[in-house]
Amino acid sequence: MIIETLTSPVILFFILGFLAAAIRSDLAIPEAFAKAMSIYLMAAIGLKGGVEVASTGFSIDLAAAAISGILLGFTLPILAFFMLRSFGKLGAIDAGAVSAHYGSVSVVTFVTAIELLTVQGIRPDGFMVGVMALMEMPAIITGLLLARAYSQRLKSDNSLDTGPGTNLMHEVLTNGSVVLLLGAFIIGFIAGAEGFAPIKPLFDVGFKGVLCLFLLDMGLIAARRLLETRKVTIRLATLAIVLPIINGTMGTIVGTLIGLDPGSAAILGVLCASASYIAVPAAMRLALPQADPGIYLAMSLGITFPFNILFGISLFAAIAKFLG
Amino acid sequence: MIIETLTSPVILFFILGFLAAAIRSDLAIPEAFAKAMSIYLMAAIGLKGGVEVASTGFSIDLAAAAISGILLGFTLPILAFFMLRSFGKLGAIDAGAVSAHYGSVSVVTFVTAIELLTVQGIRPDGFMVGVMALMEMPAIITGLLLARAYSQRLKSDNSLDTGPGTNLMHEVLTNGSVVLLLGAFIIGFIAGAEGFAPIKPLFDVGFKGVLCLFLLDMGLIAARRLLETRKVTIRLATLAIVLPIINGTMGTIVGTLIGLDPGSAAILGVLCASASYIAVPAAMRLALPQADPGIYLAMSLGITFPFNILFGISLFAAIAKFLG
Amino acid sequence: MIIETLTSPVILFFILGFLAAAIRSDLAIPEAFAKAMSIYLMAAIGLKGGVEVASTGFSIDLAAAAISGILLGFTLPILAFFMLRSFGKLGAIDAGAVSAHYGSVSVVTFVTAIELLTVQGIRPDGFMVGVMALMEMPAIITGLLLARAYSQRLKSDNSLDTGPGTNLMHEVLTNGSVVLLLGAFIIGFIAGAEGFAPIKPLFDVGFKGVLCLFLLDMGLIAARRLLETRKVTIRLATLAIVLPIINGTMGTIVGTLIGLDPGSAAILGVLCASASYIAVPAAMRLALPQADPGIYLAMSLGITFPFNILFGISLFAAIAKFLG
Amino acid sequence: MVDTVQRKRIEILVDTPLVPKIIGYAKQVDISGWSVIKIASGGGREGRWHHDEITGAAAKSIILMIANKEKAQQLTDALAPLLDSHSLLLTIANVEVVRGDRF
Amino acid sequence: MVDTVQRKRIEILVDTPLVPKIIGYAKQVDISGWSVIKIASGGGREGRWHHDEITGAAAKSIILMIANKEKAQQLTDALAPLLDSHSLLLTIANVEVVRGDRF
Amino acid sequence: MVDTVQRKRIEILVDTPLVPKIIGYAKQVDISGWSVIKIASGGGREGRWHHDEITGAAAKSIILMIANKEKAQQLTDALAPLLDSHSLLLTIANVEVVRGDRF
Ligand SMILES: Nc1ncnc2c1ncn2[C@@H]1O[C@H](COP(=O)(O)O)[C@@H](O)[C@H]1O
Ligand SMILES: Nc1ncnc2c1ncn2[C@@H]1O[C@H](COP(=O)(O)O)[C@@H](O)[C@H]1O
Ligand SMILES: Nc1ncnc2c1ncn2[C@@H]1O[C@H](COP(=O)(O)O)[C@@H](O)[C@H]1O
Ligand code: NA
Ligand code: NA
Ligand code: NA
Repeated sequence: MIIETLTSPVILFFILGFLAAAIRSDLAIPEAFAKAMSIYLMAAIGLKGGVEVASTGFSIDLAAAAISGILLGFTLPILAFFMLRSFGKLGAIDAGAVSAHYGSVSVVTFVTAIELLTVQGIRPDGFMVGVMALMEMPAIITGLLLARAYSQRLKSDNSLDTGPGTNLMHEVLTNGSVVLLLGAFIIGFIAGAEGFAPIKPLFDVGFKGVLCLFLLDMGLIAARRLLETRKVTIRLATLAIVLPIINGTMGTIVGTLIGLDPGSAAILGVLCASASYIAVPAAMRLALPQADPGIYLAMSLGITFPFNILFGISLFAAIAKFLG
Repeated sequence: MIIETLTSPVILFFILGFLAAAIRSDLAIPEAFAKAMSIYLMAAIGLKGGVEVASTGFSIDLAAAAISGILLGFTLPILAFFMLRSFGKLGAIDAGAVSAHYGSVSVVTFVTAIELLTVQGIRPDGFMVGVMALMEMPAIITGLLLARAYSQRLKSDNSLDTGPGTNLMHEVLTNGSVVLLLGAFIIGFIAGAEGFAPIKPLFDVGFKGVLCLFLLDMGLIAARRLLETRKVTIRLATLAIVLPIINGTMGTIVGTLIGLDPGSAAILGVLCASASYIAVPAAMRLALPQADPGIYLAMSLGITFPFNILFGISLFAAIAKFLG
Repeated sequence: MIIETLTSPVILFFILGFLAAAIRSDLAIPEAFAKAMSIYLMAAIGLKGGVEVASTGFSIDLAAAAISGILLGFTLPILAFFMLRSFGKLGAIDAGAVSAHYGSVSVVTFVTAIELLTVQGIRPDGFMVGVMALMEMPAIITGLLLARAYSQRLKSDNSLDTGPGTNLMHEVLTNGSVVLLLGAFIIGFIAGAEGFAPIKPLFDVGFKGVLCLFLLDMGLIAARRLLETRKVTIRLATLAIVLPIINGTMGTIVGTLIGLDPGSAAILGVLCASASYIAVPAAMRLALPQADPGIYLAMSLGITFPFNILFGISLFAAIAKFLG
Repeated sequence: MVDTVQRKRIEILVDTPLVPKIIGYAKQVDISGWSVIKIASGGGREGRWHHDEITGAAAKSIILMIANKEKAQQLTDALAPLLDSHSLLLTIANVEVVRGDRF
Repeated sequence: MVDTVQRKRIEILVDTPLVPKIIGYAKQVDISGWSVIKIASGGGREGRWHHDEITGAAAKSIILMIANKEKAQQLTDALAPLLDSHSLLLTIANVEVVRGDRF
Repeated sequence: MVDTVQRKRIEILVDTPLVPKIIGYAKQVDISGWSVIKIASGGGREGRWHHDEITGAAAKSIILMIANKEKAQQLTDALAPLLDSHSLLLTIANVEVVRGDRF
């Protein structure tokens, strides 16, 4: 599967972006276009997931996957935190921030995985979109609690008091991508296959092509992030590969244990393995401004994201097939 | 029809945007993407209208609708102005500005209505796009003349003199959306069905999906506008619902009287009911800077737009069917 | 063919943009949207070219066209330079800058030509995309060398030393559009027809429609550039039409002589006739800041681009058919 | 060492649709150039607003002009009557301009 | 001739996600308004960055506020503890504001 | 009360393609950081222009730098020969920087 993966246009565009940035080309995707593509992709997967659940109905699998996803979101940062502190030699504040990223999820990794798994013939269940949306936020809470429990500096002042004009819990719960994913999911559910039909062309025809252009941009961003960082040590770089392998394997095993089909178990693994680079960084900037964005962005975006796209997805698919 | 309307994805996306803003989510559509979608939608409806007229030819209906539309544009602000002054308790300047908005049209309301009426089986004539373009501007003139006639303050200085570097009449006649709508209409007319064929896929496949994403943004904007206003009294809010009902009913009746089919009569009603929130606000900022944008934007965008999308269109369709 | 050209929607949108700017309408395409469309168009033609070469294999024609293109890119600026100095009465610096533009290529002119030639039944070979990418840069070098050889002012200081923080050769070779065109070409080649199939819908369905909207923007920009210039004399305006005719005719002849089919020969002519308005202006701003952008942008964008779109393409097609 | 001259940096915060009008006044007093910067969001007594709006009528911009003292004075005199009705915010600061004799 | 008053022009360079927080402090000291300008790119001791990033966490903005001396002082006092932890860059300049009594 | 130091606020208006070049000079004189702001539109002796152009060659930006007096002087000396050929507009103003000892 690795060969198939590495020659699919979606991945080739990611590699093109990565190489373009590596040779310091000035190729750039306008920010508004990138955001437009991500809104399109989230609306599309939300809708499709909702339409699918509307036809299959709610199942015990859905509930099991949702609960497992949330629990994994809350607990995965704990292991990450202690590895980051001991092996990674990070302080409590930075370790808390990084671990929150690894407990949360990356939407683009999810979407790319859906594509690659579908090509492989193990298409995940539609409801996994909802699971992803639920997994975006729990890790933020664990990460903050860990930072606060272990940092002398934060113990003295109140780390969750983010000053006037802001309210972290509110930010977390009303985060734009969560609202859009769940909203589109519910719209798909209400509209059903029939109601979805008239708007389906846009969300069908463009999907894979848009994913290509989006991954082109992600390649550019990931490589630039990696090139410009001065913060990531060899130890941290190692963890940025080891953590997704551990988390992803655990997710895939849990998925298999709770009875998901191989595709859905693999995608649960991918969700656990992926690290957030949109929702969590913004939340951390607000709630843990003392943490260094140079560390968590370089790790999640510069290393873990490319690793998952190029290798992780294939790995968890293989594990899921082996177990399933 | 109300039920059908409220469960169609187009409307559900509007509601999603509205609710997202109401819970103060940070979901946002980049401005450039929103403008791109509105350019796409205008080009698409202009082209389709022109292609349709190319195949049906110019008719007496077209001329009747165009003339009625222009006359309604000039006269509807008069009633609105006096209701805004007496019941709404606005000064002459603000009443003039608001009345100009209600005499003009909203492109998105028009496009949404076309979709909903087509689903209902009463598809309006293609030439109504041209009528809409012609109706954008007349109300601006009436609104300004009313403000000038009744405001002591404006009588002393010359309200239509907008200073060096600007020329209101020129702005009004060369307004971007008018040029794009009429231009695409003419291109569609010249190209005809055959010439349109090669570019049709883009304008066909994406249309309804783009409309969904655009209404998502409109929902966000409408709700934010409503939440942040401090200017709209209960009386003004009432008028923001009563005025579209009156104007829309009058438009539908006129449409029926001049012999339009029910779909076209209903859409003429929708045009009369809808209030501008792009072209007219910009013109008012220039020509009547003393008028308060907080009032006219909150009324047209925050109240009248959602009212028309959710209820108005269905209402005028029902009236048109009843009369036709 | 001129009539067909002038009534095709693609060209009509260009004319609409041109007229809208001429009557000083405020119609505008957001910059990010225009860039998004150009990225889409470049990815699409790169991919399609690569897929085509993957099925036909590399041929002697490809090599001949590539070598001819590069040689033409290096040599065409020489004639242009001396005509600009003698007839155009420009100084060496400005003449060098302008000649670099005319030796390089315009991607949009190329794409529009592909469309028009395909309609005419003489579709150019897929590998011409690669030739275009190779022709973007050579002329920059010739233009700079000419400016340096003939300008007293530049002889005293070192014109190619662009100060700290910049490196012209690097900029030239890693230019974003070159990287994207060649990269997409290679991806198309690797993926082949089968791998391209899943992403084809986006790049097929939207292509001609996007080209329309893009040319609408180009019309606006070209006309505004022409209206706002104060630098273009009658002599320079004449050269902005004569140079593309000479260069395009030479390109078409060379294409025919090296054995290309009429469509490919015509497109080689179009490449020679077209003048850059993205890559070269940016390079000139950096390497020859003393040259006046008002001159080269008005000539290439304001005059040569419209000339080629409206007449040049048809002219070189006619020449190629006559010779072929 | 390069020589500098003292000039005025005029900053006018204005609704975007009114920009051409203000520039019209600036040309009347013969100011040589201007630059416009978009405001992304803001807030004041009238509530907050964001640029991400489909209706450009609520967008705001800053017009920046470098001019000598006399022209700055003429411009403020010309704009004074509009300050309230058009809700402009006009500030003037001293700056050194390097080789800025042309302003 | 129009009369001007002297006020402070406060410019705060800040990570975009922190903008609402800073504005919360500004409201506490009763500053009447603010305007936010996006930074397109920049660089410092931590390396360079561009705005063209999908993750808004690295984006930066300038918050511009006109206020009188007392409020400017109160705001800097309120923000001082955050300067390092939130890596703010806070500058204050003198400006003349035309008819600016309301600030 | 927080202590402030006096620094220079350097503002350079420049064609966007030239931004890296100017920053190269700034690094040579060891200025610690910079921020770039996009200009949306403008006008001068050469006519008006808008940013909405496909050809970025005509786009303009402002580079903003806070630096101490000596570095500001060195930078202006370094840039002086480019002012005309590259048509830069360079202004310098005094600002108070809160805890700005690092500049
Ligand atoms: N006095 C000025 N104040 C502010 N910006 C200016 C000034 N003069 C020129 N500019 C800017 O510099 C650009 C080029 O000016 P010019 O070289 O005079 O055409 C203009 O388009 C403006 O953006
Ligand atoms: N003191 C201030 N400093 C900077 N910008 C301001 C200030 N007051 C108002 N503004 C800007 O002007 C706009 C309108 O202000 P207002 O008329 O007070 O609602 C606000 O949205 C801000 O963008
Ligand atoms: N001296 C300076 N002048 C202007 N902007 C600066 C300066 N130093 C830092 N910045 C801005 O602040 C950001 C972070 O700086 P730093 O924390 O030094 O990496 C940079 O990317 C710049 O946008
Ligand atoms: Na994860
Ligand atoms: Na109306
Ligand atoms: Na050429």
